[in-house]
Amino acid sequence: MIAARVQAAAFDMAAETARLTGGRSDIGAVVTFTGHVRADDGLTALLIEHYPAMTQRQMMAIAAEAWGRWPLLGGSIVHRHGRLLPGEAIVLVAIASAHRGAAFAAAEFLMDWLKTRAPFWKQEERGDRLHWVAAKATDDAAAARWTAGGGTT
Amino acid sequence: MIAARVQAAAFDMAAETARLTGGRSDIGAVVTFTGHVRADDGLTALLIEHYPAMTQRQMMAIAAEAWGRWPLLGGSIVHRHGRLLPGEAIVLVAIASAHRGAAFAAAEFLMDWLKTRAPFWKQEERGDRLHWVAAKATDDAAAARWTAGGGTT
Amino acid sequence: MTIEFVYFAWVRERIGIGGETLDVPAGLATVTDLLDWLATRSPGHAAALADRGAIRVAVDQDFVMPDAPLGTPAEIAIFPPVTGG
Amino acid sequence: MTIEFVYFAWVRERIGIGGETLDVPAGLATVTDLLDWLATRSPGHAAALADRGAIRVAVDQDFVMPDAPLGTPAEIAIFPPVTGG
Repeated sequence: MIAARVQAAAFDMAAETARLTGGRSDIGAVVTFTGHVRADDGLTALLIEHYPAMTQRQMMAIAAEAWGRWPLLGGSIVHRHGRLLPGEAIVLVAIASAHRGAAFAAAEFLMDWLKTRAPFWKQEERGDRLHWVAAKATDDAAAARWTAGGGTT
Repeated sequence: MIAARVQAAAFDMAAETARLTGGRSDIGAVVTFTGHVRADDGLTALLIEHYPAMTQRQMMAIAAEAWGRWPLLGGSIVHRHGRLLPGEAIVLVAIASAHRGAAFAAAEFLMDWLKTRAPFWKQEERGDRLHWVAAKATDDAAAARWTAGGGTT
Repeated sequence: MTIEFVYFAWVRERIGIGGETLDVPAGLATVTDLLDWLATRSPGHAAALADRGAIRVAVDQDFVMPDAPLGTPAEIAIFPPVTGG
Repeated sequence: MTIEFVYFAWVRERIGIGGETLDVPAGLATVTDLLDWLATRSPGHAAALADRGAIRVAVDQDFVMPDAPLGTPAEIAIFPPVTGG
């Protein structure tokens, strides 16, 4: 299964992947994606707000969809909320499969979904100025790759 | 830069990625791929042989090619040789970039290259029987994605 | 009909509260009709809902299109396009 | 011309050694010509080189095609298609 959770605390990527592979010998490929806060244009922090009831419901739905689309052997999604400093990790997607193609595809699929459909909102802090991050058309285009007629898969 | 090395010893994925991101706030995305030994059909170990002079030379060349193709901020390739047991990690590719698209693409590109052009050979051990692994056409097809006229990119 | 409204990001800031429980009049057919009614409640509501292309709506934790039938939801969330990941 | 030969995987096993230093006769134009000559050295060499479609050649650590001109290499490696990663 793919476990999904939202938390304020930092996560341990090595522990997450060890939990997927520990004691197993059927997994051939593990792909991880970790998103970090970039200090673009003097950014001092990123404030992340989310909608807990919807996040939980939608994360479970998208995890189930990924599970159905690819032959996966395990996965983990962790998304942080609250105030994060430059360099800190925001989000982790870790996917285990027998072979690399499915693991890469599912990890990209889940990241594209998190960027465009998961109910999180980022606010950039630069000293005492705050600015809501706008959604990006490039993220919508990336997510559209996975829907029928939405471009190449 | 993308550092590449071959070793018999196990590697520490967390340490490798920490080395890429430590003290930096320009990296927004880190993608890792870890390959593990699968215990398919009673496999008891995988014996990995390589051609050191060529491996070193070719890894440096492919790392330079990835560096030129995508806007990357760091990377690491580690490939093990010798006798590895089921569940053990064989290979690591870790790529850092500002954005996720480049990091995913470069990691897949390097893995496809390692599967088809890096001079490693695997032998499967099942009890006292040894069997050389044959190259797979699917790996050649995956690698061909990255060359001009070789299919979709 | 009583509905729980929840607001996020700059929609929350413009309305000035994170959520509210409201009695919604009968006869609102679609999500758009509901937003039209909600916009009349205060200058903050009006400001938050002025640019309909800039907001997204979830009914009982599922995204809906503006022309979706309203039905009998328990919770309606209004927020800008998401920026997670 | 003296060339260092190195063999890997089942090519190494069939030839029976990991490598050898050989004096190569003049007049070998291509990589294929070199393999034809090498195959005559022992039954092991012949067995290893019998199926040319199943072997790959690197000259001075670069892959070459069978019809590549031989040139004056220092090291020639012969092995099956690679299976790393």
